Amino acid sequence: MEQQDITNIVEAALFAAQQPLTLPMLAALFQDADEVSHEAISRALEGLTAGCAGHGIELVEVASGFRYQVREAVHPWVARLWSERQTKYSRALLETLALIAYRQPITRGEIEQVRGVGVSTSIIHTLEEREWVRIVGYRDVPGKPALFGTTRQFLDYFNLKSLDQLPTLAEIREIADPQLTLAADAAATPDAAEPSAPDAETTVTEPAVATPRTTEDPA
Amino acid sequence: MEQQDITNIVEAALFAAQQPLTLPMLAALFQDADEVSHEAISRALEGLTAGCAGHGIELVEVASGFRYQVREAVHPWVARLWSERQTKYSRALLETLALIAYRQPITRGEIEQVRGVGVSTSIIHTLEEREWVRIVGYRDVPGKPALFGTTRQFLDYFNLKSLDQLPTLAEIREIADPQLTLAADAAATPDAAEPSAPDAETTVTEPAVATPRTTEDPA
Amino acid sequence: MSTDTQSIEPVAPAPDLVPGHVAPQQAEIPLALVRGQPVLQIPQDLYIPPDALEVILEAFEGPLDLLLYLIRRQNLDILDIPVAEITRQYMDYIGTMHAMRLELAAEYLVMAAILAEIKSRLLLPRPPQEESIEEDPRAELVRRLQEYERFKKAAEDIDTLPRMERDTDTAQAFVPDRKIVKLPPPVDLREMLLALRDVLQRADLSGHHNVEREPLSVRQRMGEVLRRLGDGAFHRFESLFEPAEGRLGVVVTFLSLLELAKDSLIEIMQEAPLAAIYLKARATANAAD
Repeated sequence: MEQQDITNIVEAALFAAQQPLTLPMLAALFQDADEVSHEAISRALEGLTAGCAGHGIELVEVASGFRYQVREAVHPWVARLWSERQTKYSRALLETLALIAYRQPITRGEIEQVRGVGVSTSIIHTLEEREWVRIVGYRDVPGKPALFGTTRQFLDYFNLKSLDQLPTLAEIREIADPQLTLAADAAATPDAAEPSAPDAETTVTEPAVATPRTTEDPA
Repeated sequence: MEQQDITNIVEAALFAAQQPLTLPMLAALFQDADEVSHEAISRALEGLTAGCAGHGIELVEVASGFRYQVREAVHPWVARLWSERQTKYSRALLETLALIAYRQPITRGEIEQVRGVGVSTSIIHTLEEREWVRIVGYRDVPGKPALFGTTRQFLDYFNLKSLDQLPTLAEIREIADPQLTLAADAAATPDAAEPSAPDAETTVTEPAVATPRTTEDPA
Repeated sequence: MSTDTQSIEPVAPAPDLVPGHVAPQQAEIPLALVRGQPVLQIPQDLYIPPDALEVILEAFEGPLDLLLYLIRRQNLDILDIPVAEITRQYMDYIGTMHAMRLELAAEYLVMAAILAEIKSRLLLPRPPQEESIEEDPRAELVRRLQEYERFKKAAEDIDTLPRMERDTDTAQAFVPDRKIVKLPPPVDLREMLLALRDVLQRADLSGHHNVEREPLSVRQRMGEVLRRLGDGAFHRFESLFEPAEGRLGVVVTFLSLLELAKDSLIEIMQEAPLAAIYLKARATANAAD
């Protein structure tokens, strides 16, 4: 049998097997008539290992044999195949986020003062982990509390060019639940302003913008 | 993001996934900040497809998306990884499957009508267990019999992108002229056959079609 | 090819079907697998165990399949079946099955009745005036045979499609870390604003927080400036401005500096009139530790 054929069979077997394959296991795929030596299989493995250079996968030898595996470098993207969504954020978190956006730079104590209740550390952690808020400085008072502000990622997520595109506090106070008017919003999301819906300029069309990559969960 | 990185991520994801991946699923692996267009992913798929030339595996598109699979040419060797595996299906099962595929939605009674024999419950069970067919509705006649249709898994299993890719059905020929054919039937008398002979010559093409394929064990 | 003369010649006569003779077989196809061995032909002079014959019977998918076999074996045109002859062969087969005391599916007997009926109608003299109207008595059977045959063929075609497990398998690579990534939930801006409105209403009720109208870009810039001053060092006033932002950007930065000073978050220093102005955060991370 030609070396190229041996290499292709070894390659396909390694990809098809559910576990790592040892040299004897690979040799067992061939019959006497194929006249395949262990050296030829070793050569195949060497060739395949080299062939992975510059690819998203690699051929490695582990304790129980050879296997193809996903390279570490691309793992963060591949891992999204098994991602799952967490449950919705609490009202407390949304209030905290909104206050940071509108009153930044603001300390946790100041947020608590407006909300009238404490802000749990986990809420701040979640917002920091999501990279929507960060510490921008410290207030020069006893305890030197951290001052929080919003980030560029926060603006990007809500498709805003700047915070000015958020409605003013005065406007927010007047909004009624069903029809939240948001003049600046239309400017922020030109795509959302469908020609068929002229009132899109004045109504919130955010959901379509804010959740684009949440709709296709590969898991 | 560089095209090479995109290609490597797509490659690794296709190898890591348990089922075929669609273009939107692949696009969902990337974040906005990666700035990856659908075109870039398509280019990655094209590049990967071309890259399989001369290898033991290939990148194919089936109904549920793209997947890497073992090339037919090397599969006989690879199949030795699994000593006992059911890969043959009875004629009864295949005929039932064919009727569901070509005539869906179809009831069990309608299948039996065409086949001229009963369809055993175990065949329907096997087809449902393999997730090749499923109940798609019920016919509004006494007894409300279930209507069966094929699934995406059926197409995936048989390497098809859509039902259009199924082999075309043979045509039904009509008995042209009752008198001529009746005369031919009375074939006990050779004279009577004369007028119909040319007709028969041109239409008898069936045996050539019906026999050569049946090389496999019908059981 | 098939001609009528062939069809009446006893090329495949009934003795075929008598036990001890050659049993029905589909061209060169093995009739069945008995203990893994293909059965191509039944030994003529040997006793056939009943279960072997049963296997042969099972090689047919019902009466339509058996009829097709009888027709094809003699290269007959399906549109032109010699009903009398085919019926005789079919009956012989059924008879053999009976003789073997094998359980025969009811469908086979129904077909026998249909064949007998067609045969009798063909034998009846037809009134001349009705000749053109009356349908060929075989038409319905021929249609069913063709319909069955096309799906028999379709099943064979499907069987030849390259399929998983038999002809190919999916190619997969190991993923070292397969733990599930938790994606944060999506947030709707409107929801966040409604939350803020509620907070404001609560704050208004408690009465000690008055929220004025102000450009939010200034608030945003305040954070940005604070971060730049986060090292605790003095920064030149001019270095905080980005000329590329234009006049509006300069104004926003200036207003943010005033706000920061008013809020005692920064110190502004000038050693002498017209000298360089320096700014410094009043508190930094290091100082906080």
